[in-house]
Parts: sequence; structure tokens; C-alpha cells
Amino acid sequence: MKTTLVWTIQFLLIPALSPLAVGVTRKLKALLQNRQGASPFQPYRDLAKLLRKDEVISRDASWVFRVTPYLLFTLTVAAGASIPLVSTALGNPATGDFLVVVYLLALGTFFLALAGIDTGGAFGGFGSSREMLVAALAEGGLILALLTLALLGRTTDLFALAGGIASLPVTDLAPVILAFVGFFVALLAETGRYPFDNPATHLELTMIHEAMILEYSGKRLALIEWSSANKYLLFTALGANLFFPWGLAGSLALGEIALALTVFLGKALVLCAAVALLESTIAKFRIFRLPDLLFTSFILSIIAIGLIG
Amino acid sequence: MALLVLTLTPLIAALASLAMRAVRPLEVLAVLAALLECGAAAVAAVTVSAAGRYGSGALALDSLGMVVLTTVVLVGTAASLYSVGYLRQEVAKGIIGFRRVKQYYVLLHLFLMAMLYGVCTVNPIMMWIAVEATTLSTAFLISFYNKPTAMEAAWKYLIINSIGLLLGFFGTLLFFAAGSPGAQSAFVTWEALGGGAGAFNATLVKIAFLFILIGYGTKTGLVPMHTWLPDAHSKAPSPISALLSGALLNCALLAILKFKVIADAALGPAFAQNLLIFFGLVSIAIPAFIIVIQKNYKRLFAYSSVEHMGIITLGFGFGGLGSFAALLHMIYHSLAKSVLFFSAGNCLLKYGSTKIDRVGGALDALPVTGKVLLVGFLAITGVPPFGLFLTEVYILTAGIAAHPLVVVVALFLLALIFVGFLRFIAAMVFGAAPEPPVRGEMNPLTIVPPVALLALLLTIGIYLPPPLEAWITAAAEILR
Amino acid sequence: MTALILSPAGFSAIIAAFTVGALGALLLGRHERAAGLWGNLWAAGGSLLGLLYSATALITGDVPAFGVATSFPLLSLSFRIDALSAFFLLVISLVALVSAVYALGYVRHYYGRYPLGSLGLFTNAFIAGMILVVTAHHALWFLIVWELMSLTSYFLVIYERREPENIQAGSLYFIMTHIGTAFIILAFLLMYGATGSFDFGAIGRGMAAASPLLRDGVFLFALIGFGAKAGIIPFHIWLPGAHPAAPSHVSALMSGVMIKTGIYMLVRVCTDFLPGPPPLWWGLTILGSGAVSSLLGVLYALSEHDLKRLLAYHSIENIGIILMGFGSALVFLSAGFTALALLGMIAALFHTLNHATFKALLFFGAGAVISQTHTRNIEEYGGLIRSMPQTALFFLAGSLAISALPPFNGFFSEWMTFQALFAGVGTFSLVTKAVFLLGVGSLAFTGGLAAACFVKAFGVTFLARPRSPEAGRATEAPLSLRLAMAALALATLLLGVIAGGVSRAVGAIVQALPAFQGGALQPASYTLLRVDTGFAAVSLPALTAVLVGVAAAVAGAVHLLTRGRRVTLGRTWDCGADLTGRMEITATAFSRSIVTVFRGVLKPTGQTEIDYHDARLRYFPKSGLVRLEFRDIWAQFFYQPLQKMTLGIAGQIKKIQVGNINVYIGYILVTLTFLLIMLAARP
Amino acid sequence: MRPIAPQTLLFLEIAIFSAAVFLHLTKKNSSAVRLYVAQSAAVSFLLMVPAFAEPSALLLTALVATVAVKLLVAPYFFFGLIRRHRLRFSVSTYLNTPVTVLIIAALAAFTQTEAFRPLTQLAAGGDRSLLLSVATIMISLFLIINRKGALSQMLGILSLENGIVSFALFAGLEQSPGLQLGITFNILIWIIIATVFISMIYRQFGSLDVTAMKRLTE
Repeated sequence: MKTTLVWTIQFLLIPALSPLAVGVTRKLKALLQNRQGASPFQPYRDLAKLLRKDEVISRDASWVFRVTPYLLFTLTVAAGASIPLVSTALGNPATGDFLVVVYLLALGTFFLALAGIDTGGAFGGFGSSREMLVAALAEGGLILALLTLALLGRTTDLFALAGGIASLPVTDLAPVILAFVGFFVALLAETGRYPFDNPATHLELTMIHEAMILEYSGKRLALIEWSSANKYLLFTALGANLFFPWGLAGSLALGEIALALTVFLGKALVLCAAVALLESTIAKFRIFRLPDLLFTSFILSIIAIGLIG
Repeated sequence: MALLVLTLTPLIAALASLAMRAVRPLEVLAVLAALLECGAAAVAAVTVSAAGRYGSGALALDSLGMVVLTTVVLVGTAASLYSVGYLRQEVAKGIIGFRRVKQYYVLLHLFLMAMLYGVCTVNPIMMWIAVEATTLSTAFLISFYNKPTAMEAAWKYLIINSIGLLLGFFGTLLFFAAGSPGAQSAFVTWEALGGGAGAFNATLVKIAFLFILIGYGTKTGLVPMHTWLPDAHSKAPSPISALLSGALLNCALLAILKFKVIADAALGPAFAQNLLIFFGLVSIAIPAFIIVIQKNYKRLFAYSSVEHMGIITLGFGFGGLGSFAALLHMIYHSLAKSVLFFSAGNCLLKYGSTKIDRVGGALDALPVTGKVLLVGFLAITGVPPFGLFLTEVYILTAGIAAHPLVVVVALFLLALIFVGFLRFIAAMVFGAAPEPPVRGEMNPLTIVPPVALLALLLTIGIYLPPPLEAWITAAAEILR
Repeated sequence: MTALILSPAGFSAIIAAFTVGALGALLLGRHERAAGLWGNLWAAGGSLLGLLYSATALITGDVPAFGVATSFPLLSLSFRIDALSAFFLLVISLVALVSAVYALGYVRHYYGRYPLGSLGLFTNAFIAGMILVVTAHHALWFLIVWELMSLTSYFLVIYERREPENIQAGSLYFIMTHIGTAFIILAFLLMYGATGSFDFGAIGRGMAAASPLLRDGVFLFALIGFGAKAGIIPFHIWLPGAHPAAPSHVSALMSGVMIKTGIYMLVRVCTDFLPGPPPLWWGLTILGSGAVSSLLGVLYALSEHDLKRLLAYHSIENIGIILMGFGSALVFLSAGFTALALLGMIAALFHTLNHATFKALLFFGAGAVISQTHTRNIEEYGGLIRSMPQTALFFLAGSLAISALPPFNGFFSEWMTFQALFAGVGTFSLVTKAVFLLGVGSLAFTGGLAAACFVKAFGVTFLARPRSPEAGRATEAPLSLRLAMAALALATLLLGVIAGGVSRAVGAIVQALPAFQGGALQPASYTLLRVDTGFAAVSLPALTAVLVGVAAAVAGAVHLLTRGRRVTLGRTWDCGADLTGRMEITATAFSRSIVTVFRGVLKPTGQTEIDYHDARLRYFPKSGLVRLEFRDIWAQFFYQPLQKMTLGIAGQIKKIQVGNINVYIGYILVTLTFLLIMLAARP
Repeated sequence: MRPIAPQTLLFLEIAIFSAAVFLHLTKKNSSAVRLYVAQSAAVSFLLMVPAFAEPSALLLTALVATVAVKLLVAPYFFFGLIRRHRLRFSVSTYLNTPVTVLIIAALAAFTQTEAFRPLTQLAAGGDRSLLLSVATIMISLFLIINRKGALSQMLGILSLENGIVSFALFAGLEQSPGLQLGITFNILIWIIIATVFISMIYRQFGSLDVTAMKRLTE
């Protein structure tokens, strides 16, 4: 019963809350920029509106274009179920390996990039090209940042790993902090945030993610937007629960889980705030400066692993 | 008796050819003589494989001689057959007339006789005379086309080999002197000379062997005495080139080997082996590099002959398994090199040039020759399933324990030769010719000999017939 | 029954089938259809027998060994099919079988252009050569069949011999493989010098007591020799030219299995011929070269727009991944961690199997596309997913597999390789750890870059609009091609989903190797892939089930939510102008940003030529041309200098032949004098 | 017949040796041929020693044949060549006379060194003659190297052969008359062929300068 409940949370929490996370970030950003900003719940309304609309699909597009939104959404949900959200006690030996999560998301990126090319427009292709550049280079930093944790926790199972990090002595936390910096850069890159991409732009020259989905409309656009929101919350959850695993439930007791859920929301809010703060204070980078940043993230993780000794 | 037939047949054929008035009888005579020689050699071979020795009196064969004789007879027969087709084409093209054809056949018979006699004779001096006679009979064959370059090649051949052989003669005399200082030495056979080797003066034998090696080494084509070889091979008519490479070089090497046996008996094997290893390695190294930048395919094959003589010499230098492999290699090389020279002859007839960059697309222009050339290349560079691969590995194996450095160097030189060779063969066989010639082979008689030799080469590369293995084992036993 | 299959007669039947196929095809040469049919059917039959044989050997665990004496000294045609041999025999037979099926239809486009007889001859001989290579148990015999394999593959590379670049590629291949063979011969000669035998068993027994220096030498020469065949950077230069030049079903064989014979022999050398714990630096060298090969291989692939060359570069990448697994296994062996060594080795062999399946699949797909469009230039494809939907689907499966995306098989062998490398990072310190980290980093970037590369390859080839008239006229590939591709596509998926079971089976094979005996095999089940000590685990069936379940739920929910909404077809947003095939992103443009990032390694030379309507008024360009070329740094800084040096030496040595007879005679006098003096000095 | 005094033999050998040296120095082809004839005459004298010690018909035939070839046939051919092609002077040498002499001296000295010491035990008394004949061989070899004229090269080879024959005599090596005949016949053929070749070279190249023949250089 409890297990079922936790599994339900695992599967539904991310899609349910992800529009909120995006909305909150936008709201915080607006506040930081002395704007009123839309309600944090605005993304829900957007999705609902899109789902109600008719759809236009390019004649040049193939089934790849049609399938991608579904696949993308599925993958983000499946990946969300594979990471510890509220309890470390819920072992997931089937898909809970961090490489699985990383590569599930990569599969989504792969199809999204194909969909960008599929319509034969000039923008989509360039968006795909840039997306693959960022994704390919971000993967190294991401894997190494998580490997740092895996080496400390002596497992690559994310659930066990969260528990393992939580029980580390404070003196051993230096590598975790370094790895987190590396992870955070990867987070920004993977979720299309400043300084990599501008989630709000529709200027052709600066688009990455938006360029790829230019041809989507209606329900498929809704799914894509939702998926990217999922991905954002997913990374936020990874950062919150793996690098700062305190507050996660150690068992499946209801009270603990409720507490853990609250703590998780708090941590996620802090991370969203960090992203919003960052987006308000720095400018977007030129595309060829991005690799430097990504390699820096990679090297930070290497240093972190070196510190483990 | 068979040996007498063997040596007299070409002589009679030469004399008979002198009397001929038409091309056809000359051709028939050449083929008949070749077949007769084959038969006689076969008779000798049967006895040698059974008893290890054949003949008596002035002419005799042991298994070592039998190995060389095999190459001479095989290549000789194939070359005789090929000559018929080759000369017909040249006559048809108006390059030569009847007088020259006749001259060719007479000299061919004399050349064969000299080699056959040289292999069979029991007397070192007679062998020397025979080898010298090969020089004399082939000089005009090399200058056959009467062009300045052919003259140049023939003159160099004549002079350098005469000098070399005189030094070899001197070495022979020194051996006699070492055997019986101050005494009368009338009609000394190899056996008699070898029998007393134990009592020879050691330092004298060393000097003598040095002269032998330089002298006969000139004729064998060992570097740095090889200089005549590429010139002569490239300028002679192709069947003669095949005979020079496939038969004559072996005969000269046989002389060195026979003296090596005697020197070993007097000195122990180390002295001769070290010299042979030295000359062998140098003879692989220099051609290896020259092959890489060669522009003329007949010269390419000629340098390859130098290199293979180097490999064989190296094998004898290593001894043991090396000697066995070197003898086997000698047979394989003779067959493969003849195949290549025959193909070269066909290319020359077709394209009218021995420059590699004038020949291209041989696979299209000469459907059979192109393939033969390609396969012959694979054979000569030691690619399985051809036997030269195994013999080369054997030779290296024989030396790995005592001379690892030499083996390593030789191994990479062989790889270099392959690299050099492949570029040119690929250009000839696949590339495009500047002026594409008419498609099609010219004469079945220019096709059959190389194909037959190739088939034989492939066969004995996969399956070594027991008699052949027996001679070679026995011959390797003689050489140790 | 099994005894009959595993008997020498059973083995001879395999070889006999290929021989009959080869010779029959040659004899039927004039009848194209019959020759093609004959050659490929016998090849398929032989491969089936090979499958049967290897499967039987693996299941029963028997180690058949037999030999035939020859009339040549030291040479005996010995065979021994232990688990490792049987595994490679299985992989070879598998790929050979599907490629024979594929060829049934594929050879049709050679009718009237190139002889089918020789294609049948060389293909059959090539497959037989590979089978003999992995079963030979005697060094000389091995060298013969090794050269036979190289020779036949050379002829297959130059099969389309009227293209000059094929001849060039073939020559380079033959040269590199020959030089590699020289190193191999050297390694065997050294072992012969130490043990006095060419028999593999005797070598293994004798080399145990050999000096460390000799063992190191043998290792190094074997690494170079077999590395040249496997395509390890920097000995890879032949590979991107040779594999594309061959007919596609042969490319699949060469890339899918032939280069693996190099891996096979490296494993043999390091674990069988040189028994005992290997020195640490062996494993580190292999690991490091694997890391470099995989990363550079994928980068070169990205810069390629010849579809088959691109695939060939990916072979280098995957060989690198295999070597990382094998290298880590060696390092663990040298440290005595047999269980971890087992993990690395399983990863290596598993990836060998996986790469064989998806690389063959991709080459098949490329061949299907090329036979329709008659070009290998990826820029002239486009939109093929509509005219060749099935081919596109299969190619996509291969692309996902090679990009290591779950649930296809490439992911799981890379996952295991990652785990082996992680274990190394976690276990060792300093230098060793750094090399393992290099491996992790290389593998991580490789995965991402491979995905980028296949987004390009698949996207530019199959998606959007046709970029050339040929691409517009393409039709679906013939049945036999699609059958072969379907089988392999299914295999990539199946091997992924049952990866747990496969890894267990591979584990049993590795455990049968003497060096890995004693390592405990983790209790892997068919549903769960686990690393010993519980460090990591993943269940493929569960993952697949989750994906399918969620996808169904999402699709259902969306369908319910959006009932009644219309879907209309429209034009892609075209800014008011008509979109043509020329306005899509090109393969060059796609990879240009990544190429720019890695310009330090790739050394691109970009040229932009713009032609204006008016020389002074530079606002309206008439035409623009961007040319992106790459310099091969290995050729530029290693092979060309080497060649130049050799030619320089040759030029000097050629001067010996001055043409002057007096000088020639001088040589004789000098040699004579020199030797006489030597003799006098050292009597 | 009483044995010939060693001094006589030595004198003959010195004559042979000097002829080889003077072959280096002469510039005229006709005098070179004459020098060769003189050398051959000295060799023939040497040959007569054993022939007259134990005379036999076959041996005498061999001797007569040798004398005929070396003293009659060879000069006949050579003078014929010179006359036909008006070859008064031989083509120049590579080295000038002083250097040539220096090298001759060096080569002669070399034959007296340790390298050839073992040879001296071949002849009990005549070791100086023996080594002189070796010196003749070396100097003749050098002649072929130094001279650019085809005729001179030919003479060098023949002089080399003379040196070897005299060595054989001093070393007490005698051939059976049959062999002797064979060798002589060989030399006869050689002289004929070489003469024909020289004529052909003259026709092809317009001179006997062998340095004109340098097309085959690959």
C-alpha cells in the first residue's frame, strides 16, 4: 500500500509539479527584474489551452516528428520515476541507475533533434545542431559529477546513493560541493537555461531549444513544453536530493514521506530561485564560449574525484 | 646416361639449329629439346630421390645439384615454350627477322647447355668454365635488340661477370692449393676436394672462400657485386630474363654452396655462415629501398631477384632449417620470377614500353596476363598460400635465436619491399594506361607457360611432394 | 549428435561449404545470376553450420581440438575451439549469415559491371579465412590464414576496381595490414625463440617462464600488429578508406567482424600466450589507446559526410570502447582483482557482439541507400524515410544502438564498460586512476558525440526533403536486403532487452579462459544486469516495460483529452519563399559547430568563397560556397614524414647504381679489399 | 732438362708485373696491346717449365694452343680493331698518373701485408713471385677501374687472367691438359666476343669511351 503510494508519487510528482516549477522560476525572475510577472500557475493554463487547439503538421514531416512529443514525455516521466524524490528506502534496482537516467534523457534529446530536422526548415536543423553540441558536451560533466557521488556512496543506484551521501561525515563534503558546481552547469545546459539558451526567446539567432520545436503546435507542442518542464524539475530534483539528500525519508512511513515531500519542495524552490537569480544577473554566452563552460564543469568533477583519494 | 642426354641434347639442338632454314623447325627443335631435357632430368630425379646420388665419371648429381637442376630444367622448358610465342610476336611486329631468330635459338640452347653442364659436372674447374660459358652465350642475347642501352647492359654484364668469375677462378685455385700445397692436382672432383678438407690450411681456406664468394657472388647478384643484374635483366628478351633470374643465378649460387661445404669441413660452419649472413642481409637491404622508387618494371623484377638471392643466402647463412627453407625458396623463386618475367614480356609486347607509368589497366588489356601478374606479385612478395611465405618465415625462424637483430631488420625490409612492389603492380594492373591498347591476349603460347608455372608454384606451395622434400632434406643435410 | 557436430568432420563441413561456394561461384562466373545465387547460398549454408558448431561448443562446453600434419616442417594445421574461439566463431557466423542473405539481393546492382564469380569466390574465402583465424591453434597456420583473410578482403576492397580511389584505399589497406603482419610475425618469432615451438599451447606453457623484457616485447609487437588490423589509432589510417570501398555486405563483414579478429588475438596474446598476471602498463596502454581511439574515432566520424566512411570511423570508436573494457580487465588482472577483471572482459566481449550486430545493420542500411541513390555523399540524400520507410526504421534502430541509447543493445555493453571503468576509478590511486578517469571521460563524450553524429547521419539521410533528384527517385530496397536488416534490427533490440542473460552467457565464456578462472560470477539473471558487490544494477525488461506502459498511458490520455481536435497538413514555415532541398541544414553545417569546438584535434581548413553580382556593391551575393576540409594529422605528422624519409633514403641508396661500369668494378675491388683486411685483422 | 733457376722465374714474374704497371701508364692503344703480348709471352715461358719437365703430346697441344691464342690470335684481333676504328690513343683515365702510381704502390704494398701472408706457404721458395702475381691481379683490377676505354678494360681482364695463371704456376698448381685446353678455348671465345662487342660499341656510341654508357642508372 505504502509502496504503491510512493510509486504513484514517483510517477506523478514530476509531471504534476513541473509546470509549477517553471512558473515559479518565471515569477521569481520577474520579481528580480522588478516586474509583476505572471502567476506561477500560468504554465498550467498554457498547457490546457494548447491541448484544446487544433494542430498543423508540416507536409515534409515524417512519423518521427509525430512520435517525438509522446516519446519525450514518456521518457521524462520514466526518468522521474527512476530518481529518489521522497524516500531512499524505495529501492529501484531496475531503472534506478544514474547512467540509465542520463541515457534516457539522451534518447529524448536524440529524437527531439531528429524532429527538428524532420520538417526541413532552416531553423530546425540549426537548433538540432546546437542542441546536440550542448548535449554531447554536457554529458561528460553530468556523468562525472554523478560519478563523484557514486564513488563516495559506493553505488550508482540513485536511491542507495542518496542514502549514502546523507550519511557521509561533513568533512568529506568538499568533493560533493565541487561536483555540485559541475552538475549545476550541466543542469543549465541540459534544461536550456542561461547562459546556454534563452527559454523565453524567439529570436532566431539565439534559439536552441525553441528553434527545434518551431513547427509544433496544438497537443504536440503542449507535450513538448510539458516534457521540457519535466526535465527541468527532474534535474532540480536530482540536484536537491543527491547533493543535499537531507530530509529524504529513510523509510516508507507516511509521516516521513509527507515531511520529505515538504522538504523537497523547499529545496526545489531554492534551486529554482538560484536559476532565476542567475538568469537575471548574467548574459547569454556566445555559442562558442559554451564549450569552455562545459569543459570547466567536466574538470571540476575530475578535481572532485581526485579529492576523494 | 640421363645426364649425358641432358647435357648433349642442347648442344646437338644448337648445332642443328645452325643448319635450319625456317622458323618453324627451329621452334619444334626448341620444344623437343626442352621436353627431352625434362625427361632426362626426371630420370635423374627418380634415382636421386632413391639413392641420393646419380651418375658417375665426369657427370654426377647429388641432391643439392638436383634442386638446382630442377629449377634450370623447369624454367628452361617454360622459357623455350614461351620463346616460341614471344619471338613469333616480335617477328610479326617486324622487330626482328629470321637471322636473329635463329641466332636466338642457337644461343638459347648453348646457354641451357652451359647451365646444365655446370650443374652436372663433378669438376670445379669445369664448373667454372661452364659458368663462364653462360656469360659468353648470354652476352649476345642481352644485346639482342642492338639498341644502345642493350649494348650498354651487355657490355657491363660481360665485363663485370668476367672479372667476377676470374676472381672466382682464383678462389678455386686457392682451394686446390689449400688442399695440396705444392703437389700435383690433376683432375680434382668436388668429392676429392671435400674429402681432404679436414687437413686444409685454415687461413688459406678463408681467403679462398672470400674470393669464391666475391667471384661467384658477382654472378649470383649479391650486393654490391649485383650492379650488372638489373641492366641485363631489363634489356634481355623476357624469356632470357626469366632464365637469368630463375636458373642462372641458382647455378652460380650452387658453386658458392659447393665450396661452402668444403670450407665448412675445413673451418667449421661459423666463418662461411657469417659471410653469407652479411651478404644476404645487404642484398636484401639495398634492393628493398631501390624497389620503392623504381620506374621500370623489368628492373623492378630484377631487383627483386637480387633481394631473393639475398634471402636465400641469408637462409644458408642461418643454416639448419634455414638451409632447407633456402633451397625450397630457390625453387619457388625460380618459378615465381619466371612467371613475372613472362608477364612482363607480354606487357612489353602489348604496351611497347618497360616504364611502369606507360602500363596501366593490364587487367582489362590483357585479361590473363593481368591476373597472372597480380598473382605472381603476391607469390613473389610472400603472401600465402604461396610457399614463399612459409620459406621466408622459416628462414627468419632459423635465425631468430642466434641473430635476432638480423632477423628483425630482414623482416621489416621484406615488408618494405612489399610496400614498394604493391604500389607499382597496382598501378600496372588496375590503373589507366596513357594510351589504352587493344584488348586481348596475343598468343596462347605466351599465356600457357606462365599459367602452368603458376599452377605448379601454387601446388607445391600447398603440398610438398615427398620426393621433392626428400631431395631438399638431403641437400640441406649436405649443407647443414 | 553433439559429438558429430563437434567432430573434425563437422568443422570440415563448414570450410567445405565455403570452398564449394567459392569455387562454384568462380566456375559459374559467366552466368551472373547463378554465380551470385550459388556463392551466397553456400555462404549462408556455411554460416549456418558455423552457428550450429559454435553454439554446440558453447552449450556443451567442449573444447574440440584436432590437427592435420603437413609435409612442411614445423607446420601443422591445428585447430582448437575453446570458448573464446567459439564465441568469435559465433559472431562471425551470425554476421556472415545475414550478410549472405543481404547479398542475395544486393549483388544485383553489379550485374554487367563487375564479375559476380570473383565476388562469390572472395566473399566465401574471406568468411572461411576469418573462421580459420579464430580457430587456428598453431602460429604458422594462423599466419597463413591471417594473410589469407587479409588477401581476400583486399580483393573485396578493390572489387569495384574501375574507381581509382578504391585501388588507392585497397593498396593502403594491404600495406598497413602487411606491416601489421610483420609485427605479428616478429611477436611469434620472439615467442618461438623463447619456447622453440609454434604451437599455441606450447607457447603458452613456455612463455610463462620467459623474461619480463621478452614478454613486454611480444606484447608491444602484438599490440601494434593486431592493433593495425583492429584499427586502433594511430594505425587506423587504412580503415576509413577500405571499409567503404568494399561492397556493402562486405563492409559489414569487415567492420562488423574482421577487425574483431585483431581483438581476439590480442586477448589470446595477453591471456593465453603470456600467462600469469600482466604488468600494469599493458592494461593501461590498451585502456589509454582505447580511450583515444574512441574519442578521436567519433570526432573524425562527425567531420565525415561520406556515409560509409562515417560508419567506418565509428568502427574505430567502437573498437576503442571494446579495448577500454579489455584494458581495464588487464589492469584488474595485474592487481589480482579477478572478479572486476571478469566484468571488464564481459563488457568487452559483449560490446564485440553488439557492435557486430548494429554495425552490420548500419552498413546494410547504407548499402540499401547507396544502391538507390548511387552516391555515398550524405549531402545528396534526404527524405528517404518516405520512399524507403522500412530501411529508415532499421537504420534508426542501428543508430540508436550505436549511440548507446536504451533499450538497444549498445547501451548495455557501454553500461558495463562504464561500470568497469568506475570500479577502476574507485579502486586505484594516482596514475592508474587517472587513466581510468580518462577512459570514463572519453566514453562519456563519445556517447554524446556519437548521438550527435547519428542525428546527423539519420536526419540528413532520411528526414526532410530530398536534396538531389536521385534521392527523390529512390524506392524501397529489395526483400532480401530488408530481411537481413530486419533480423539485425530485431537482434539489436533483443540483445538489449535480454542483456542480463547475454551477459551471463558471455560471463561463462570469459570464465572458461584460464586467466579469468577463480573470479566469481555475479548472480545475473535474464532480467537483471548487475555488477558484483551490488555497485550497480539495471533491469532491461523492467525498463522496457516502464517505457511501454508510460507511453501507452500518455498516448491514451492525450488521445482522450484532445478528441475532436483537427490535425491539418501544412507547409513548413518558409518565411514567404518556397523551401527547397537546398535550404535544409547540410551534414557539414550540422557538425560544423562541434568541429569548430574540436578544431585543435581535427584541424579543419575552412574556405568561404562568395561571388557578388556587383563587385562594389556587396549586398547581393550571387553564389556562396563554403568548403570545409580536414587534414589527417596522423598522415601529416606521422605517415607522410615516414614515407618521405623512406623515399629519401631510397633516393640516396639508388645512387649506388650510378651507371658507370668503372665504379661498379670499384665496388668489387673495395669489397674484396675490405673483407681481406677484416680477415687479416681478425683471423 | 735442368730445372730453371728461381731467379729466372722471379724475373719472368717481374716482367709480368711490370707489364701490368706499364699498361697503366701507356697512352697508346698499340703499345698497350704490345705490353699485353709481352706479358703473355712471359706467362707462356712460365707455362713451358712444367710442359718440358714431363713432355706429353696433349700437354704440348695445350701449350701451343695457349701460346697461339695469347700471342697470335689476341694481338691479331686487337690490332685489327685499332686499325679498323683508328684507335690510336686509349681514352683517358680517371686518375692522373701520379695518383695512379701511388695507388698501384699501395695495392702492391697491400699484397705484401698480413692479409696475403697465408698465401706464401703455398710455394716454398717463390713466395715473392707468388705475391707479385697477386699484386698483378690487384693492379689489373685497378686498371679496369681506372680506364675509360673499352679496349683497355679488355686488356685489363686479360692481364688479370695472366696474373692468375702465373699465380697458379708459382703455387705449383697444374691442371690436366684437358682443362688447360678448355680454359684456353674459353679465353679464345671471350676474346672474340669481346672484340665483336667493342666493334658494336664503336658503332653505337662512336667511341670506346665506356663512360658514354650511363643510361641504365635506376
